[in-house]
Amino acid sequence: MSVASLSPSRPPLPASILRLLFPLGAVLAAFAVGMAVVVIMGVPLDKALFAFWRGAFGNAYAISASLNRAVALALVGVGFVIANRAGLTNVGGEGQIAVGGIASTALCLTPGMASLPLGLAFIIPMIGGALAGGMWGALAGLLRARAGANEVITTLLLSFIAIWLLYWSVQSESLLRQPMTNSATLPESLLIPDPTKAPLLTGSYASPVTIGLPILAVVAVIAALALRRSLFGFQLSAVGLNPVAAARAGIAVGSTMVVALFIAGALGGLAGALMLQGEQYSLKAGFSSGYGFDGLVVGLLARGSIVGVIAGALLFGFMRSGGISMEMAASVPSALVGILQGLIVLMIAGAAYYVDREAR
Amino acid sequence: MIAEAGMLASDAAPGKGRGVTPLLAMTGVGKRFGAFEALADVDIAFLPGEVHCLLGENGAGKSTLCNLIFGIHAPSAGEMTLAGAPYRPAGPRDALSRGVAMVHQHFSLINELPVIDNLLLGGRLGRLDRKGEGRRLESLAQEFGLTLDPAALVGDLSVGQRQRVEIVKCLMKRPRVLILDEPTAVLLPDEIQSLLAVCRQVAGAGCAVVLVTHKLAEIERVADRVTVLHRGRIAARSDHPADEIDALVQAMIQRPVARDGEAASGVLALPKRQRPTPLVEAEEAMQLDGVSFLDRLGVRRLDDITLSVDRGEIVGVAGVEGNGQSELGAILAGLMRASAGRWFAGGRELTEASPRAITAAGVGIVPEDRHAVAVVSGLSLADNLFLNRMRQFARLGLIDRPRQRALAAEYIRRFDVRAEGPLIRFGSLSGGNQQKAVLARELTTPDLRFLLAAQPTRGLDIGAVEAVYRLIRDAADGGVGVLLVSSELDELIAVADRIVVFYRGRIVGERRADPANRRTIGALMSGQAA
Amino acid sequence: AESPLTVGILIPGSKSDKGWMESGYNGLVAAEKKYGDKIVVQMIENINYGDMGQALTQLASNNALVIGVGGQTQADVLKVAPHFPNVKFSIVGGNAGVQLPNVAGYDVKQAEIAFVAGAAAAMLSKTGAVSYVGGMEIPSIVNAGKEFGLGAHYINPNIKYFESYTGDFDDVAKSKEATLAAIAQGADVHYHILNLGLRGMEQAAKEKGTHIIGSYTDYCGTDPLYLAYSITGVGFQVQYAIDQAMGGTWAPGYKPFGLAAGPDASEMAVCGETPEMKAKLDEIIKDILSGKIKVLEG
Amino acid sequence: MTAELIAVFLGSTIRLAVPLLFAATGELVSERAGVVNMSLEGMMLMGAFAGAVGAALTGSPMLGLAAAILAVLPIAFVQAGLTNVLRANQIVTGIGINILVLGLTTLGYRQMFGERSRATIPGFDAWSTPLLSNLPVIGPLFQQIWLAWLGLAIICAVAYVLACTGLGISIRAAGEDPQAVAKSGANVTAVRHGAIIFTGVMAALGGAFLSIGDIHTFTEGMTNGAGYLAIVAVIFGNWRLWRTVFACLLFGAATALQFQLPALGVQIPNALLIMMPYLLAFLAVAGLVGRQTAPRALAQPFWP
Ligand SMILES: Nc1ncnc2c1ncn2[C@@H]1O[C@H](COP(=O)(O)OP(=O)(O)OP(=O)(O)O)[C@@H](O)[C@H]1O
Ligand SMILES: Nc1ncnc2c1ncn2[C@@H]1O[C@H](COP(=O)(O)OP(=O)(O)OP(=O)(O)O)[C@@H](O)[C@H]1O
Ligand SMILES: [Mg+2]
Ligand SMILES: [Mg+2]
Repeated sequence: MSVASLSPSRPPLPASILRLLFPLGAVLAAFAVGMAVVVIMGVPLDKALFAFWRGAFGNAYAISASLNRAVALALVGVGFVIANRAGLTNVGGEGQIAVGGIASTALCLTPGMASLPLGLAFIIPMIGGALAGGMWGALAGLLRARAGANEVITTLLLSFIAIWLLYWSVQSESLLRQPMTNSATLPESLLIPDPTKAPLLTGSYASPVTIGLPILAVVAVIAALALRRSLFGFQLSAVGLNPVAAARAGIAVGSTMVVALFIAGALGGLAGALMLQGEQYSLKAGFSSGYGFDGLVVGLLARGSIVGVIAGALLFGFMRSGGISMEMAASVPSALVGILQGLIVLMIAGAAYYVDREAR
Repeated sequence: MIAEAGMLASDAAPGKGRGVTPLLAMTGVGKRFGAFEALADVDIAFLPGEVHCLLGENGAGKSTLCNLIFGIHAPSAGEMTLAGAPYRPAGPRDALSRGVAMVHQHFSLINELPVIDNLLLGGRLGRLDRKGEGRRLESLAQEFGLTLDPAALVGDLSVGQRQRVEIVKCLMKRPRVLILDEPTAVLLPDEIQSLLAVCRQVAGAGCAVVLVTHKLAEIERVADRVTVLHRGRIAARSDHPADEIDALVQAMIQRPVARDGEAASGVLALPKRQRPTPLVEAEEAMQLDGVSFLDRLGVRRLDDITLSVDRGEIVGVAGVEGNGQSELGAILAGLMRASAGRWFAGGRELTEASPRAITAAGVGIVPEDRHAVAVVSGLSLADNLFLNRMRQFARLGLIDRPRQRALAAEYIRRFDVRAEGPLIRFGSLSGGNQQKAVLARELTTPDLRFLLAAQPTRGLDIGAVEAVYRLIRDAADGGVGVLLVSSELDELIAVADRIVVFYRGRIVGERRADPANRRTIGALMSGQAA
Repeated sequence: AESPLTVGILIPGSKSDKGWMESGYNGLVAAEKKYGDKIVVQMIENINYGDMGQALTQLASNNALVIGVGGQTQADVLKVAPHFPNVKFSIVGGNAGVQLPNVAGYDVKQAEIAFVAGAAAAMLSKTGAVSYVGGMEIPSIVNAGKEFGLGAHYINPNIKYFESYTGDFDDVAKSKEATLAAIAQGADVHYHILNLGLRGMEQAAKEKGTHIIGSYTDYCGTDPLYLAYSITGVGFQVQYAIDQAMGGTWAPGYKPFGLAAGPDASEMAVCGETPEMKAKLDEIIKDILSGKIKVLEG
Repeated sequence: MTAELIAVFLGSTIRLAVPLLFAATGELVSERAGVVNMSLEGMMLMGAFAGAVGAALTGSPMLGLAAAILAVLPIAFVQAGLTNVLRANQIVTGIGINILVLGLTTLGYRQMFGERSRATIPGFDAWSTPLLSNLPVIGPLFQQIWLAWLGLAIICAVAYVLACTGLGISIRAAGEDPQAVAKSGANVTAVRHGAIIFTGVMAALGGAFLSIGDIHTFTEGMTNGAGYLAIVAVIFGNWRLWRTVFACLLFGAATALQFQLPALGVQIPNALLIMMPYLLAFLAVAGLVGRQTAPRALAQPFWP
């Protein structure tokens, strides 16, 4: 028996294989259904599949874009899994991304930021974004610990609030809106200066993987290790499984919850900062692009496993690229891509049953 | 040995003994949970008019057997018949409709609903006649001598009252087979008496009553027949249980046990404890100084409790449940603050202390509700053994798992916790072993000076009860002061040195733990001034 | 034969939104009809910011001309364009910030025509009260609203004018309620910059017997609910980009459209207008063009 | 002028609240039984779509209403199967269904009506309640399409069922302790299936109210978050029926206010106004209106 299986008891080996097989089968089944609809819609199947393939894996750019998207989703997903270990369901990814983006933009545009040496110009805004997201998450944690407010609800509400704060902050010149040279200036922030942009790994626009990828790798390894082997991970599990007993055992339940949601929020905020500093470069209402909700789905589908989060994020990241390409090159309606994604989510969620049943 | 034979002297093939057709019969029944065989080869018959007791260690499979009858689980092997017809209930609903009702080991009541709604749950879907049902309830209550307030919220009831609701809920269905899974574990002596009377009355009306219990006195009083389970198999049967108690006990725990025939509730009597001479003269382990507690509604749950426990002393707290014991436990555990007064342990004031500080002061707590407060069932046994002390294995924030496992294995040996290994999910341990594991943890608290043990033997089989009390006594002999809260007066008399009685949040009397004081203590418990 | 012109078009919202996006899509359809197989089109709609860079890059790698329908594509076009120096980019709704050698920004100038629409509304109103509902409260939309009010005022200094913003171009229920609120205060002619939300305004007007001035496309004669239309040349600019690329005259840089670009780009059409009305409106347009009437940007 | 404004404000409030009322009442029943339908949004959208399609094809809004209900049922079945049989996570399934339905209805609408349709769809007309609708100020309250009155009737019926019937007890108990309910002989799965289907029907009515009741057309993504807002209303209402009804009206009023304030000359950033329902709900949940007590077994799958 592995040491790792000490903490919350895990199903035996066959289940871990099932855990892989069922979601895989579910994805394939959803694809099959999707392709059937494609055919019914009158699009040649080979053309659609080819376009999907080209869009997802066709060239270095496509792969890089998919990876960047996957990084954002995975960060939100890892955060979700960590908070979930403490029994908390963070559905506020969208708002945490928004808040992270606002803070990161504000810092990027702070006079003097761009001239900081040693990469601090992009590191500080990233950290700022993470802290802001973390604060937004911790707020829900605080309410949970202090007032017993259900975090599913508070994080969701905080998301809506953050989305409208973002809207407001790019509408209002006293906040982040770019100076209005004329009244038609778009409601966006200024472009952030070059030094504050997240560096590209290859340095080339042909494969624009940002520094987000290695950051995610580090975050994921630390998270996996922490959840399985650390004292903190143990405390999260105890709080998640029985808060009263955890309190009796001397674990500070309230602070653990706050910290857990802080981490989840911080990873969301970091995702927001990366989306902004790595790709979009200027803040706009709606810049979070629904990645918070997609990341939530990734986190939920991963069922507590960091590896699952990575797998899910890659799936969603590449699927979106393939979908864009299918729509463009094979005229598959965008709505159909949505249908496909919905089906995949439902099928993976449903397939979990067969894993659970074995584990029981 | 008798257990080998699998039958006691008077035993015969099921049902034959009296030449009656069994109401419910199981043949060759088995139940597996995954790879684990919880029941195997069970042949058993329940006759109309009998009270049939099931005995067995914790984890022997008693509840599993009841659950099969009630349709919660489906057997993986074997057949069941009900009044001669094949019986394979698809679920509780099915079982109820065929006249099988069950009182569960863990309550199946909805705390948020009033009594009357709980009673009507699962009945007709349409408009409710709460008034009419209330009257029906009243007549039923009179018939069985059980009284209930239909409008009270279940969540506000005492454990004993809830148990009564459970029973009335079953009786309202007029069952042919009534299963009671450890209904008396949480009841007071007179409540037990009236429950047993109800059992007799129901059986008298031609029903089969299946009663699971760990209390031998109840078997002596009420059982017509007894079946003993051991590790999922039938280990013994008896048609004259009152005469064969010792043999039954032996079949159950597979070793001889000394018993004190005098103790009315039939707990095994440990030899009366001789308190060792204190190591240090009259050193206090714990002291309560005028502690009071008012709940959220302003009701005074604890009223000016002043009490001290010396090192090496075992002080028993007797009292009907709900007279402040739980509140005292929660305060000592650091989960609630006293509204007034102060308390000390190990020479430190702990009135405002956090749970961690309390543990650090050398205070061990075995709480009354172990599932809610003491353990995290979803974690492993090893994790639970060190729940409040994981820090000791941490290096750079990471837990040294091999070291933890090794120490866990040692505790498991030392405290005789029966488990497949330290990595097993805590929740899958039997009740007795769970309790031993909690004791193992609390008794190994560094610098332990004071131990609160609240209802430490509730629901445990006699073997486990003995083991738990031996552990507590050993601790006291080693100089730990123990406050032992129990609703089993006989146990207190056997184990404690002196007994204080709680009534309505106050200490209403103190007596030496002597069988001679049984009566007076009983009177104090029921609020009669001594 | 010459190989066809490849056109990639990115519509950030829904191409069936009854407003801005659909107007752009209509322009594309018209161009396709006009050029037949001389152009090959790749189109993508409903793209959010997170995916926009990728969508534009993909369009740019396969097409000679890439059109972004809406100012919201501008930031990403400016990011992508330098990597595809041989591809022409046109932003419909682009603004003066466009300076790259292969990017053109076409400014729609909704505020100018809104002033004219306001004037028309004042002439058409029987109650002396007109109203405007905008989607997002962003400057071009707000400015259009302001100009609409000013235009109405220009004709009738005593006119009552109500404006509100739903925060969402597509929320039908809110636009309906916003319109009803204005109707309750007397307004009988409504102008708007809405997309799907327009359907809510239509319902409100239908229920209460009031009328609408449409703001993107000319539906005169097909729908009695509408008294007039301001033509905002989103579709025209899509066509313009394709025409220019086909004709080899495509040029980068900022290009304001609006009234100055002629009636296809921006025009006011009153259904069954009287000669006096026409004269007055033409005069206003002339005054705007000559700078005699100053209108806000946007 | 002010009286008129108040009248419009009241009418507006009701119209904006009715879709929420339908959906939130359904959701309340389901949550009391222990199931969260994040799919409420998708169910409403499907109701709006199918109602419009049905009414357009048959020319009869009544049949449209029937079509709405029929079309939402399969979604409710999927939700029920996934949550009660496969015990899938209720948040995930809800989000999945919402994505799916948005795609389905958008695709379906374009296929059926053409990409650039401006079709108006036959819908219900408002009823003027005799006498009452002529009352000053509050008159407009009584000029509603009959669906609004149906909503009121259903809410009263739900109140009655929850409080006074055996079914009501089973529903409430299933949300607190399903294990105990099963042991008492009630069928938890059936209760939960039923609650989800009821939610589906209510969401269909709410959605249809939008499309064939209020606006007389369908537009892509027409519900625009109303489903989520209805869930927020249930929470704001602390899982009590009348408080939830109040929350829906409050949210309706907060939105309606948005269009009155400009007329009153009050200048508040629009973003803040739109944020209002969420902010209110947030403050409520944060403890300003007392402690929230969700059903104990909410969102937990039931394994017998
Ligand atoms: N659902 C289940 N899944 C897996 N194992 C189970 C399940 N239910 C019971 N068991 C196991 O079956 C065995 C018998 O359990 P059961 O509850 O019948 O014991 P019991 O005799 O009632 O004990 P106690 O006196 O503690 O109530 C135990 O080892 C228990 O862990
Ligand atoms: N109906 C609409 N739907 C969606 N987006 C819109 C709509 N109307 C305007 N926008 C967005 O707002 C941006 C600016 O609005 P608009 O085009 O009306 O201003 P303009 O007259 O082009 O301003 P300017 O003078 O900048 O460049 C547009 O580029 C577009 O992205
Ligand atoms: Mg048992
Ligand atoms: Mg413009």
